[in-house]
Amino acid sequence: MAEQPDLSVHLGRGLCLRSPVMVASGTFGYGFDAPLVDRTALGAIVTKGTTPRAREGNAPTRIAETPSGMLNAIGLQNPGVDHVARIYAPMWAAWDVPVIVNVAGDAVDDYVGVARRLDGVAGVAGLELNISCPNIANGLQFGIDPRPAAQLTTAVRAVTRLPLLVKLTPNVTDIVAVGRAVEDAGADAVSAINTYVGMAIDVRRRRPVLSRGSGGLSGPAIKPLALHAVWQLSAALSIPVVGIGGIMTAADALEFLLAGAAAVQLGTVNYVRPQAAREVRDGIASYLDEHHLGDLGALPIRPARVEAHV
Amino acid sequence: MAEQPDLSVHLGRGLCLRSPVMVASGTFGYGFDAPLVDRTALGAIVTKGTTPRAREGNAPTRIAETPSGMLNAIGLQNPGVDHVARIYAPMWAAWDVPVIVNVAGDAVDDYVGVARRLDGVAGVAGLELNISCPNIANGLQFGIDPRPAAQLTTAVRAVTRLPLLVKLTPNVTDIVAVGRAVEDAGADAVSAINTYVGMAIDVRRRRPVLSRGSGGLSGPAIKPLALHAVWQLSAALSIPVVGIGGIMTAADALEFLLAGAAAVQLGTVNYVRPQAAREVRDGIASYLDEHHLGDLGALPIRPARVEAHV
Amino acid sequence: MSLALKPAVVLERSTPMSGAVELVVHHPPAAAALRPGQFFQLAVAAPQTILRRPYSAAWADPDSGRIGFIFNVVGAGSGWLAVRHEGHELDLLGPLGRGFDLDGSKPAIIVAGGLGVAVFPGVVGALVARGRQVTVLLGARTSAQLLPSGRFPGAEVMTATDDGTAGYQGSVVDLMPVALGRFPPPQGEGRGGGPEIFACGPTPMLQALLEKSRRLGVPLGLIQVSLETPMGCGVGTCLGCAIARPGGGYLLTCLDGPCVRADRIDWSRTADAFHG
Amino acid sequence: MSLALKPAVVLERSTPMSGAVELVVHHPPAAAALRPGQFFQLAVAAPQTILRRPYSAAWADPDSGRIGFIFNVVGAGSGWLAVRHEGHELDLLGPLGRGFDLDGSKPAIIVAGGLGVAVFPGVVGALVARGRQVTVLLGARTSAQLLPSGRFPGAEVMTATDDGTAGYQGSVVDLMPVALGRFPPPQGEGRGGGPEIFACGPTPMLQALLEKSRRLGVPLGLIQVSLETPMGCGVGTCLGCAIARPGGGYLLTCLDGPCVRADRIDWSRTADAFHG
Ligand SMILES: Cc1cc2nc3c(=O)[nH]c(=O)nc-3n(C[C@H](O)[C@H](O)[C@H](O)COP(=O)(O)OP(=O)(O)OC[C@H]3O[C@@H](n4cnc5c(N)ncnc54)[C@H](O)[C@@H]3O)c2cc1C
Ligand SMILES: Cc1cc2nc3c(=O)[nH]c(=O)nc-3n(C[C@H](O)[C@H](O)[C@H](O)COP(=O)(O)OP(=O)(O)OC[C@H]3O[C@@H](n4cnc5c(N)ncnc54)[C@H](O)[C@@H]3O)c2cc1C
Ligand SMILES: Cc1cc2nc3c(=O)[nH]c(=O)nc-3n(C[C@H](O)[C@H](O)[C@H](O)COP(=O)(O)O)c2cc1C
Ligand SMILES: Cc1cc2nc3c(=O)[nH]c(=O)nc-3n(C[C@H](O)[C@H](O)[C@H](O)COP(=O)(O)O)c2cc1C
Ligand code: FES
Ligand code: FES
Repeated sequence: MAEQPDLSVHLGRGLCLRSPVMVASGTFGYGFDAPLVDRTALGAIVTKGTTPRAREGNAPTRIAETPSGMLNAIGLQNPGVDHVARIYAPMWAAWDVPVIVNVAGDAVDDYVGVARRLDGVAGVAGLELNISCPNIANGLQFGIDPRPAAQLTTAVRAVTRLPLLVKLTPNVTDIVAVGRAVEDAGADAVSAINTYVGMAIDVRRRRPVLSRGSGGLSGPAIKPLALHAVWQLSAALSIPVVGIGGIMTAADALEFLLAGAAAVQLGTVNYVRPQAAREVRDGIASYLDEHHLGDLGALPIRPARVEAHV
Repeated sequence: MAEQPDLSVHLGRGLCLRSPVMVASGTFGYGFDAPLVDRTALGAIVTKGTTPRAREGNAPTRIAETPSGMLNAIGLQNPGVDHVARIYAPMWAAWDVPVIVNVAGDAVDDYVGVARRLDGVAGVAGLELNISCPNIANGLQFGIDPRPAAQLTTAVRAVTRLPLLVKLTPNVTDIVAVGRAVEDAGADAVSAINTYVGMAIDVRRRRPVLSRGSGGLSGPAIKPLALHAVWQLSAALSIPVVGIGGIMTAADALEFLLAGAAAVQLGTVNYVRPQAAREVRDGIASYLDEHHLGDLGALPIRPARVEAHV
Repeated sequence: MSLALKPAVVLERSTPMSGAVELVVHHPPAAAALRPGQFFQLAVAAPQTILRRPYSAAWADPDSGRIGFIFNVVGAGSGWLAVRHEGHELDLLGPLGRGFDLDGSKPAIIVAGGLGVAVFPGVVGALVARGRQVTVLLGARTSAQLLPSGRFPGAEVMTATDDGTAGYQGSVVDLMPVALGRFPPPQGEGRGGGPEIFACGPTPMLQALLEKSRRLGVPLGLIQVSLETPMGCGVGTCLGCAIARPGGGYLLTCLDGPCVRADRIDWSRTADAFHG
Repeated sequence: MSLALKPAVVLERSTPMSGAVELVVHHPPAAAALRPGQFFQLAVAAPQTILRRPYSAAWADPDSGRIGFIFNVVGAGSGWLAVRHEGHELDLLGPLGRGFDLDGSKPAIIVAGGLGVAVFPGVVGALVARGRQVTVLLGARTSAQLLPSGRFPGAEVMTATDDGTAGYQGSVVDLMPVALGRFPPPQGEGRGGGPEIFACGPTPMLQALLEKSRRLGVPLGLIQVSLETPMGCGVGTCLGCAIARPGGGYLLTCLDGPCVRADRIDWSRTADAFHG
């Protein structure tokens, strides 16, 4: 691939990625551990969910494989925002890939505190508000209802000039309502989606596999569900939608881009094929070439081309 | 297996099954086409969704495979309740397996009409109200909100003495609220769950694979999600919960029974392994034997054994 | 219907033509029950898949209990099938659906494009055995992708390739006038005279064939096609394999087909039926 | 860390003991980089699975570029691995994690229960090469399930079987007093004297070993165990392989282990770590 087509995307507020392929929160650590990855192949790195103070995470067992998917209940183990700002961010500042910090917490103040601490810190290219973590007590409180979602977004928006993505939960009757609410509250983009609440039971031992009972389902199993969420959101919102959920291949990513996503994030696949992000990026480039499409903007299918009420 | 343990279950209002393994609506037709199936291995047959008048169903393409799952948008193709009552029911009356008719429609009157037509018809052992079909216009209108779900249940309850199962949709923020509402409105049991709304895009042709755009996801992919729904419902309701979603093996079925389901339905697996229902039934029997459990009632894990808020 | 209960055993794996695989399996009851044009639902243990895959039997020999399948690799399921070899077990459900209607005595023209040829060895054998005159029109991209004409003993074979490396250069459909020209013309819509046509192939080929036939005055009722639609169950329970019927409503490919007369389909509502 | 980029090629498949499979693969960079006790994440293409599967290297030979894996079939992934054979490619990520600390000069006692033996051929070889005195205690249900003692050249091997068909009848842990009795007793908690212990096996065996060691006065710091927890990534990014640390918090099995000293684990919070 001598000359690559232009794959750059803008997610708003100056956040410009050279490729639409990002790595998703919780699947790439803080960018230091992932092996075999050529960082220049990435559009952006989204970090592990970061809270005001360090968290130990949940007791084991934390993960379980399910058909074409995996459940996790990590419980936001992370070193706390101060460590991130002091130790990690300076290193990121030297990388030529934007790093977006995924922000989590138990209360509005937690999110606001993390955002405030990171505002203006060199190396931090944006924030992704995780209002959709099923693995801590009340982790979904802000994500399942438009009002608290908007209030949280407004509060964080007030303390940061950083590009602000809000990561939505699919565990709702109407994801579009939540998406609209955070758009109106000042989000620059939405990330859709976080994991689906699920569980597995150990039949031999007669108890749930995960210590928390339930966990979040990710991986190819959820791709059709995530794709539908993105399809609906991108028809309804005017801010960019970042598509997430079960992407393993360039064809999967293209499904999301055709559905209207401006960019995508790869999650679980990073565990399986560390070189996936590059392969997906290259596959998207080849597809644009083969279909004689100038850039990513030409990809979205017009919803008008199919029946309305899907 | 010379002596089988007692596998019988009661779903209320005299509906007693000799085994907890039923076949799910839409995956067994009206019981006539499925090959290789020993009907005596089944706890009950649930028919294709049946409407007041015959329906042609949706245009092709109606199905698509996804990772460990399949999408369908059949659109309730069925011959109408009159045909069912006149032609099919008399044949069922001669079978030694209960047949439960899955009831669907566009309005309360549709459901009431089907239920009234089938009340007292020999061969019909019960009704399952499908308030959860994602594949027709407004198919989810009754299922995503407790109030209309309760109103519909009340209306149908008033016109039939048949055992009444209400089949819930998982495409909601709070499935327990809907479950409670239909319990209070007189449902004898809930079936959980119907399919999850999803989609697939044909990357080569750049359009949705299914003619309707979206469809319902079934199969092993959704098992962890369905299991969590059943876990929550069986903790909250006092009527039996029938577990459905991705069951392929006896171990899968046992996960649901351990989670609190009184019985299970097999759906997609019927397409893949026509002898699955018998294998699952036998596997449950062996498990009870091996674990020295007298009957199915001993299976459910006490939610108290794990943390509360899962 | 003798639905295979025990797994078949793979006896042979070969390459009948470039880009294709032929698996020969042993399953006497299924081989005895098969009628030409019927299909099986083959279980595949490929990653992430759950559904069986529909495959026409290429041929079956009731005496030896052997059944042949010819296919190409297009995705996970066929990829898995392609690496089966001698001794492996294959879980098959069938034979299913309706085969071709081979009764009657008219001369027969087979029109096979690409992998569409896979269903025809057994069909041609049965037609020849019934004493019918058979002309096989085979099309492929290039000569190496043509199933050798030796696979159709007793029939006359004409070939067309896109690159002209064998036979006529162009579409197999263009051979129709030549093949038809040898027989008395059909007697209008009444299925009266003229040869019968049996076709299978990718969408564009079938559409071109129907168009050409219309222009040549061949009634659609004289054309039988083997359909390909996605299938869930293969036995009529999922209603996933619908195909539009003239005047509204749908047939089920698995029960009413896969072999149907072309006039039973509403082709204007059927763009999606074939994954060409 | 030399993370394998190119697939390994399977050279041999054999049955080292009843119920187990040994795959020998060729991958010179990985073989050269491996330290005894490290593991690989092996990609499996089994139906419905997505995650790689963690497997300790049983041994590696940097000269020939060969690596051995010994395992049993417990589910879909291992079932898929078990039918790999000569010529197949295997996608491996690694070597990963921390192997055993083999430095020091104390005599070494290996305690291996069941498939736990899989990690030890290379470990024992390395210990013997360092001139350390090695006693291998092997336990299995029955004699056929014992890895032959010829796989531990230079070490003394004692066996225990549940059914008494070879060696001592009973648990391999019961051999500990005998093995320990030959050496001067450990000097309290200071890791001073006594032999070092390297253990791997199912939960009950490890718990019994720790209990017995406590009673025999062996400090936990002298015992290294190879841990098994579920793994998502194997490289520290998923945080799925947590294992409780004394005093709160967690280690990561994939980064801090799989081989750790027993005193670094809070065993009271670790019932789930081993899938025995
Ligand atoms: C009645 C019938 C007979 C057939 N006979 C033959 C034959 O003899 N030789 C041959 O090579 N092919 C034949 N096909 C096509 C064959 O079924 C598909 O190529 C195969 O299912 C592709 O599976 P895959 O997993 O390799 O591909 P994928 O594209 O990965 O399959 C994904 C899904 O799409 C479905 N699908 C993909 N292509 C087709 C298709 N063309 N038709 C129906 N479903 C499809 C698959 O079944 C599966 O559910 C036949 C199809 C039908 C319906
Ligand atoms: C560091 C490490 C080294 C190992 N080395 C060996 C070895 O040398 N030989 C050997 O036979 N086994 C070894 N195991 C265990 C081996 O990883 C599991 O037996 C294997 O993952 C089971 O996969 P499956 O698909 O066959 O089973 P399934 O039960 O179908 O697997 C389902 C899921 O559970 C996980 N899982 C199941 N059992 C285990 C287990 N014991 N440990 C961790 N995860 C598990 C799988 O990885 C998968 O995600 C090792 C495990 C670890 C963590
Ligand atoms: C082990 C694990 C940990 C995760 N941690 C986080 C997190 O900290 N914050 C967050 O917003 N999402 C988290 N996610 C969700 C992913 O970012 C992503 O939304 C989800 O996995 C779906 O994408 P996938 O199917 O490609 O994995 C986590 C996912 C996994 C599997
Ligand atoms: C092709 C198809 C058709 C279905 N039709 C109906 C239906 O008519 N009524 C209904 O209540 N559920 C219908 N279902 C849903 C199933 O009954 C079941 O709830 C769902 O498939 C989940 O179970 P499974 O994962 O075991 O398939 C249908 C499912 C499939 C796959
Ligand atoms: S394939 Fe299921 S009805 Fe035809
Ligand atoms: S396995 Fe992912 S962090 Fe250890």
